[in-house]
Amino acid sequence: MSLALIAALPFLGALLPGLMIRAGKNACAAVTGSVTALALLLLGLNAPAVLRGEVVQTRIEWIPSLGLNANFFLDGLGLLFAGLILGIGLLIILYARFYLSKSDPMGQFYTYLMLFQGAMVGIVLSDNILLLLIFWELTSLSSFLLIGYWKHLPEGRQGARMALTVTGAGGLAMIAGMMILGNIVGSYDLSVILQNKELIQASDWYLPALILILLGCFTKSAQFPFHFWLPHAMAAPTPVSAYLHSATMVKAGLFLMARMWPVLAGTPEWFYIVATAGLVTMVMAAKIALFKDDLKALLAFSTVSHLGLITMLLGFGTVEAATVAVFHIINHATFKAALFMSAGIVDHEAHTRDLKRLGGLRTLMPITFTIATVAALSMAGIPPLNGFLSKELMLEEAYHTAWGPNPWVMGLLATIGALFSVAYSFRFIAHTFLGPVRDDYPHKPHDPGFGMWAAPAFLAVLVIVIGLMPMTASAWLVNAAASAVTGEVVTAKITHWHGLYAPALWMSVAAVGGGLMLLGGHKRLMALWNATPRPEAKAIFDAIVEPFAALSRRVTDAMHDGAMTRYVAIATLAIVAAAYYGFRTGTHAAGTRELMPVSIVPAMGWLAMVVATVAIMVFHRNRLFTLVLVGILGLMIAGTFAYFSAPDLALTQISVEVAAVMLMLLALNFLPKQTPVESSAPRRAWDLAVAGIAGIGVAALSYALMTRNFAYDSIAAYHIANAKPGGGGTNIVNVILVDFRGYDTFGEIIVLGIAALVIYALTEALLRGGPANDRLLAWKPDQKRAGDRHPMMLVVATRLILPVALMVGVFIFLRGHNLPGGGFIAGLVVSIALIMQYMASGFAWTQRRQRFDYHAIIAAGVLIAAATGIGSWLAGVPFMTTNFAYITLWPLETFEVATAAIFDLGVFLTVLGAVMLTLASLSRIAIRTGETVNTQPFDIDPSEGRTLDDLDAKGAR
Amino acid sequence: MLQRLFPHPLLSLLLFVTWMLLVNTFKIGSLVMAGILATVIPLLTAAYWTNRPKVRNIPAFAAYVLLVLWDIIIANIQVAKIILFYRSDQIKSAWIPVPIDLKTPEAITLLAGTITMTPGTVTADMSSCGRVLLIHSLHAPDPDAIRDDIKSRYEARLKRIFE
Amino acid sequence: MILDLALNFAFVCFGLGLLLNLYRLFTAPGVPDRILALDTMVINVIAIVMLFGIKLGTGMFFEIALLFAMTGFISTVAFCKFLLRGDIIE
Amino acid sequence: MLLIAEYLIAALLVIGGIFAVIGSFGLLKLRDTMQRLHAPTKATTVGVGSALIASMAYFWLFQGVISWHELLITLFLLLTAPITANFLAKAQMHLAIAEKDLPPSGVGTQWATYDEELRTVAPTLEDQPKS
Amino acid sequence: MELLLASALGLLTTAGLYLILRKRTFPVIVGLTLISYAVNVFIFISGRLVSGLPPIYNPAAAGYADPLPQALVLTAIVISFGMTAVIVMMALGAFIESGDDKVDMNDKDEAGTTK
Amino acid sequence: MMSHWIIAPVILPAVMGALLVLLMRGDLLLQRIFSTAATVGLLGIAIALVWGATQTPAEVYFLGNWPAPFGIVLVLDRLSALMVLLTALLAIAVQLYAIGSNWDARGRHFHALFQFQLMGICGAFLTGDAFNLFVFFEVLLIASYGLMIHGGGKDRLRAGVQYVAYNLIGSTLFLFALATIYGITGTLNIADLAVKVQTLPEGEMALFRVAAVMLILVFAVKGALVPLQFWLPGTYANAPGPVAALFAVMTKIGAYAVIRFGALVLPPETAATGTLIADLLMPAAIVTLLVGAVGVLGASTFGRLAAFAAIASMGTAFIAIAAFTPQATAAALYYIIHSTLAGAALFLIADLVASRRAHDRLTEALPPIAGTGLIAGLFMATGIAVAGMPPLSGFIGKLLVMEALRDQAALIWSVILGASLLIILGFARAGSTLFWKAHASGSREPATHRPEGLAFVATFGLLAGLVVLTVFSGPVMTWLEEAARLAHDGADYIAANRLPEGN
Ligand code: NA
Ligand code: NA
Repeated sequence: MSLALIAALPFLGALLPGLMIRAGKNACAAVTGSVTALALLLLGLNAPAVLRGEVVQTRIEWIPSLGLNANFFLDGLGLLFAGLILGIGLLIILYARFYLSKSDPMGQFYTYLMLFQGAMVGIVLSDNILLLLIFWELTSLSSFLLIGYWKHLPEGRQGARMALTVTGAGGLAMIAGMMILGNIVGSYDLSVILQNKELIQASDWYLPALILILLGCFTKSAQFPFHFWLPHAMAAPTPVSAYLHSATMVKAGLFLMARMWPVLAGTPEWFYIVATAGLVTMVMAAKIALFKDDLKALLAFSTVSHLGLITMLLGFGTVEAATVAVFHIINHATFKAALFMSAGIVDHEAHTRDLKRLGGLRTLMPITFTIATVAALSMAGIPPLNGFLSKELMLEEAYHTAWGPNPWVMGLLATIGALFSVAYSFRFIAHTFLGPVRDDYPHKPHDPGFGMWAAPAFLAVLVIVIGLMPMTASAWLVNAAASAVTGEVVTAKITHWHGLYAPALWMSVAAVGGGLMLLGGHKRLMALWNATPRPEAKAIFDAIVEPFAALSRRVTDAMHDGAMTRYVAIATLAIVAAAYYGFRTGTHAAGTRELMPVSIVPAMGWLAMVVATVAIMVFHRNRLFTLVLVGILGLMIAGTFAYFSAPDLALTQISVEVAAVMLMLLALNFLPKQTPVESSAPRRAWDLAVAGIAGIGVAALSYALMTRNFAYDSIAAYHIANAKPGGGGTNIVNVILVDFRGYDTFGEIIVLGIAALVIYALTEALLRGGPANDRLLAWKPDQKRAGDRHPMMLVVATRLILPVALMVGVFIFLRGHNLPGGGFIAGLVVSIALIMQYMASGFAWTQRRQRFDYHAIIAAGVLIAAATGIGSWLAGVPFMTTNFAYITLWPLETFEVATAAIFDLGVFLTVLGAVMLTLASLSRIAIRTGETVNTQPFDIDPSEGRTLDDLDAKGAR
Repeated sequence: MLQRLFPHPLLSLLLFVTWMLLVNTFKIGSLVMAGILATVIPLLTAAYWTNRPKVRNIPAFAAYVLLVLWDIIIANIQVAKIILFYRSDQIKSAWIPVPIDLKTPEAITLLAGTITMTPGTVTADMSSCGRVLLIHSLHAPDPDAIRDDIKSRYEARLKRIFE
Repeated sequence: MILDLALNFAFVCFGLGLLLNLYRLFTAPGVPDRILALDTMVINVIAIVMLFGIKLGTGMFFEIALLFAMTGFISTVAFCKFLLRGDIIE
Repeated sequence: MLLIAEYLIAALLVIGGIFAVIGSFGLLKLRDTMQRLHAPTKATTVGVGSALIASMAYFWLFQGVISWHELLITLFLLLTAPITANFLAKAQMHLAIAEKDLPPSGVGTQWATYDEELRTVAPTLEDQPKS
Repeated sequence: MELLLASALGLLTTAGLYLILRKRTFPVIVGLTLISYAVNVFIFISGRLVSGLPPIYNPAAAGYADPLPQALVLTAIVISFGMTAVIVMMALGAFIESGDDKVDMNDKDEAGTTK
Repeated sequence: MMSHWIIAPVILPAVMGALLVLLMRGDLLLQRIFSTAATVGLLGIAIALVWGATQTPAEVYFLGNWPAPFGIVLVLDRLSALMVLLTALLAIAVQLYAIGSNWDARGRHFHALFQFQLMGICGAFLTGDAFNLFVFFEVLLIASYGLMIHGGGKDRLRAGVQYVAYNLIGSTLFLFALATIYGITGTLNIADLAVKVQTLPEGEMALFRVAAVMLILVFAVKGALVPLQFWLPGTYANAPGPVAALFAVMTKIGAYAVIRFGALVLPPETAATGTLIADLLMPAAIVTLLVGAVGVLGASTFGRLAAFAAIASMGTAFIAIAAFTPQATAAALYYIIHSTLAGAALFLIADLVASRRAHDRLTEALPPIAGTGLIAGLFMATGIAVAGMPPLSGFIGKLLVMEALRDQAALIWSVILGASLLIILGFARAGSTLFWKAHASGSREPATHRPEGLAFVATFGLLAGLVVLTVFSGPVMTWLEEAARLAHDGADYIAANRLPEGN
């Protein structure tokens, strides 16, 4: 449990700064620091056991099926890293308290910092590689926030993005690598994986896994060729740089290489990839560091170089080298963090980090000078400081390691790297602190308060102490960690003097001498360096990412540009192609069903339909004519239904078709009456081809279907058999609609009701003030209008037809259960009858004579239908269970009473209300265009004395 | 009371008959239903038909209906003859304004409808004052005769029925 | 027998009428002609439907014919109103 | 008896068919739109009417069902044909016939279809109804 | 007869899709209507073609047309009617709002304005 | 003992929708109260149903008391119960947001349409009948049309027309598929279909495969599977924020239906269809993920970014679904839960941003907005979730999917991880423009904006959902694995329908 708590504490701590910041910066820092201190304490409590060689474990089941569990373990390596992370973290918290300016949001800073700290601790304590991955990616995210902390700096934003991209990408690669590893072993638990070296290295997937994992490690640790992001991350506040980019995050890659060392190392692949990358990184970054004028950039590249060094050591794959690597990790953390903090102090005090503008600070900032010098000398590998110790050991290992057939290149390059290291370390001291005091510092520098230099001073002391007494101060830790890395019991022997014949001695001497010479000739070399064209990392990154982003935008926008016509064409072709593929890959037998002979009337109807269909394609630009043709099609299809024994369908088809044409006519009033020619002839031909392919598909499919019998008995047999006895109706279609599949109908009327609501809401939106409303107010009819809006003959005829049609509606409704008809058709018939009334005297006139609440009709319809269904609950039977009875009531004949009829009433009302609400909406739009409302049913009424003659007589005209 | 229950007695009667025609069977239940609907539907639609006309002379109305039915048959034969046997240039179409004395909309509509259904004439329009119908005649060698025929054969009868 | 003959004759006649209407629909000089042709088509279809009822000896087609008549009338008026006024329910 | 009835029905069917063809044929043959208006409004009503009566007679005589409701369709067609013709004529006048080509009404007023100010006759309300 | 129906359905689908591929809302809506006609008939014929046997229960009936597809078509017709009404109104609304009745929109130009 | 509760998720919103129209259409406050109450009720019912589905394998509700396959049935199993619960959870957040942001006041009938939308969605999840699925697709679609154009406006209506037209084509395809299926098998009941397909005569197989392909493509339209995804960006980017958020579950209906039919009726073991569906689905899913990821990187507006993120999430879900193994289906379900909540949160945040700025273009920075810090935090958290970064459920979902598809690791893993990178990049760039660059754009004074407490509560609620999903991944996965096992096994589902012998 305690291990999980150690990992969790920083995350819990991340919540506190935001809350505590109101209590002041000191309180905020104190709380944050004490959380870290607590974690450190807990770690310390576990240390004795670990140092004894035990492995402390905490296992919490999380997602067993995935193998992702919150398992933690603590061994020497974990202890070393966790200690570094928490210890240096504590120092950074202290340092940052004084470093951040008043305007910087400190709560946010500490929150991010603690998130990061938690992620790092999580990485080093994870006993589950999936869990490790979670923490791994979290470091990328939290460092993204930390690097971009100063949002107003473009470098910050870009640096953050670059860091996130590179380390994020590496992290993704590592996910794959880790999952491969887990799949080879059959477990994602590290402690299991670490036991399976042979299995892993024998696997075909070893190399991919290795490469993918190393991608993650190299990107995070800024190893060649992924080193470029790190300097740009220096836009972060210095405490961040010190923490992330020296002590911790960049070491996550190293940690992981060390962690996986027992199972991944020792193969030629490992050696050539890891050692080479490390070596190249070490030399190249050291060289770059020498030419950086920005203090933090110099330190950043030096960090890269030292990481390369450690990587190289791990790459050697020997126990000895690994031990040295561990030792150097400790040393580097101490001197580099101290250096970063020192650089931060310089920046903070002198308001510049530019070496060209610095120099002579030795006397102005003696304390800082002392700390920085100790650390820098250690970095240069000057005895007796700790950096010297590990560097000597490193050179020794390099000397003894052959790169392929070549025995000396490794040693040579390592020496050259050390040489550069000496040069830039001395340059750091010389160009910052030595030389004459200048009078042009941006700000008068002096040593900061104790709070700010305490942390680096502490680290400098560590540098000295380890340097002087390595065995006492660090060997126990090195041993524990190195044993954990290598899986063997390591007993390190760290001494300052290896004898005169130790090659490392001379390599060291050469490095120091050469380094000083380089520094001496720095001015000329710098000129040469500046004259050499170099690829700029950010430029390269931008050159890759920006065009890619731009390309993405172009491709995406070009594909999804709102060209509906293309979308449909693609969809059509895709559907036909996929369906055809499905057909071709299956077995097909031609149908055996007897064909129906062709008779004359259907043939004529077919001809009419074909002609009308072709005509629609040809004449579609004439919109009114198109509607007339649609009317013909509707008629022919209704006829088809009638001919093939579907009277209900014929009734529905014809009434729906009329209602739809009416609706389109109403809309067409406002729309252009012609469709312009907009597609070229080839485009039209292409469209026709696309449509034709689909048409052929439909024809083929329907022919195939019609010419075969059902493969199984259709469930319709049951409907036929049970409609009368079970459903109480002889119109089987209607019984299906209101009973067997009444639930479908319930959904269907709701569709209709919603349609009306949508139309109403849309109308409201259009009529609300805005461009639509303005356009309506300014609307002019595009065709000349005839006089006599409401001719008398129609009005008078409607006075008869409307009542009769209503009666027909009732008739169709009532007989629906037994004969063709039903609520839906009845609703449409009544609607159509009312439309006739509207056509006769106008919608508004009719509505004024008798107002119906169409919303209420729709809602009532839905509720009645629902209530019929719910009513069956009372009887303990499922929703929509119908009941019917035959009632004899003297003197009437026996008649049937069915709950289905009530349901059908709901259908009827919904249909009616929906159609009416739609018409009402359209009418309101028309009225907004300036249409007036008549007060009389028709325009010319000779009986009322309101004729023109009378008006003439009264002189009104 | 009865007036309010049956605002349009004739309409109610018509609807009653219509229902019986619709159900196509003679049952007591149908009669009851017809009665209900013949009562309810006129009530529902009364708002759209306020100034109902009075048919004063029902036998005359019946006679008029029969006359028109007969004329329709004759008209059809005549039109058929024209369509089948006349050359295009032999057909002398004409527009004929027919001044009318009828005042009630129902009567005017009935007259206009009759004109359309009977020999070779179609009611096309009405003057803005409602006093003149515009008739199109398919074949009218003598337009005045047609106008007089309309006035005497139909309008006079309608005047007796409605006014 | 004679009835079948007459029935088939009538079918052919009304069907022929239908096709003539269709022809008129496309050759019509103006929209009113087209609407007229459509209206006539509906009437012919009504007749065909009724004849079909006779042929099958069923009254099942009555409502269809009635509804065709109603909808045919209303669409014709609607099309004309559209031509005359634009808004058919103003 | 049945034979006579059969002949009667057959005759009705034949007459109906002939009238239907004539009506539709008239639609093609006649010269202008106003003339064409005459053909179907009359001929087809008789055509359909015959068919409907034939149907009535058939069911009455052969199935023993007195089927009245065909009458309803016939009446409906008779009632609506004039309205249809009226609207078609008005549409044709509005679109294709100049007012000057028509005889004057003789009472000083325009034909309604051309009278654009007609709607001033029937008072109108300008306000918008609230729903 | 099957061939007649199949060819008519194919043609109806072709015409419908062709109109849907036009660039104005009106033909697109007509096209949608046509393909909905086509699919309604298609559902209907999935019960196979039967003439003169309406699905009205009758002890003397020789058989019945498959009633189930008919019920499905009824539902489909009603639904597509509602859908048609909505898209007609939306097309009208789009026309009134923007002054043209184009179907395609240039997402690049029009995107990004506050809702 | 048949539980009427199974149908409650359909009836409650339907009745409430009607009541809102009938009694409260003039009073927004009443609408808000009752509509929210109904949604809370729905959540309660959904929880009860999940509980019930956990206790018993599958339960069938025989509508109209007609036996299957002759009547329509509702089937409650873990899968359907889960989807209903997900819908209810999302609905509450969206509704609170709509109220808090006043979106519901910008047009008529928002709450009624919202309830009907819920009805349609729940109905689609619960039904055990193929044609009834179509009906409820239409219910949810037509309600979505109304919600999508809620408030009106030029772009929204134009996009709405496209949305409707495209979906009408989809609906037509659905009917073609259903009619073909019925024409071959003579049944519409899904369980019955599953049984009959097993013994389909060889000669019928080709036609049935055509039907199966068409059916799956219908679901692919809903699920925005390439090349049928084109409708989504315009629709989602132009829909009101809360509506787009609600739509997060609409794409999942497509996924759900593919799982339901793919696992039960068309599993790879079936002779008739074999691996046909998987063969078509997998490449399309991979391309979908890539199109979505590239779209996230290339999106020109925040709204479109969110839309392409939705497409990408569907790509991932469909990759898992296309494997048609219980393990992959469980992973897909987990990912579906995650991406529904995360996608919805993203749309809500997009709306929070859009409502505070002149535009939501990602190509130019605007001055800081009110509440930048909070909104940026929400954005970051949601971005992490959507991109599948730790520690939120997206990462776990991604791992689950990858783990389930380890047989095709080389391809699938590269695609999933590569897409993640693109999405991370896209989010980093977008966030930087929206929130960071704002600080460099001169004015340090954030624009003022009316506080929308409820809107933030809703957004936080969705994120909290992600956190809960993450923390309880273990038990959730155990539950989902059983759900997936049952869905693939199908025996319980079929048995619950009590089909007659030898029918
Ligand atoms: Na029942
Ligand atoms: Na229905």
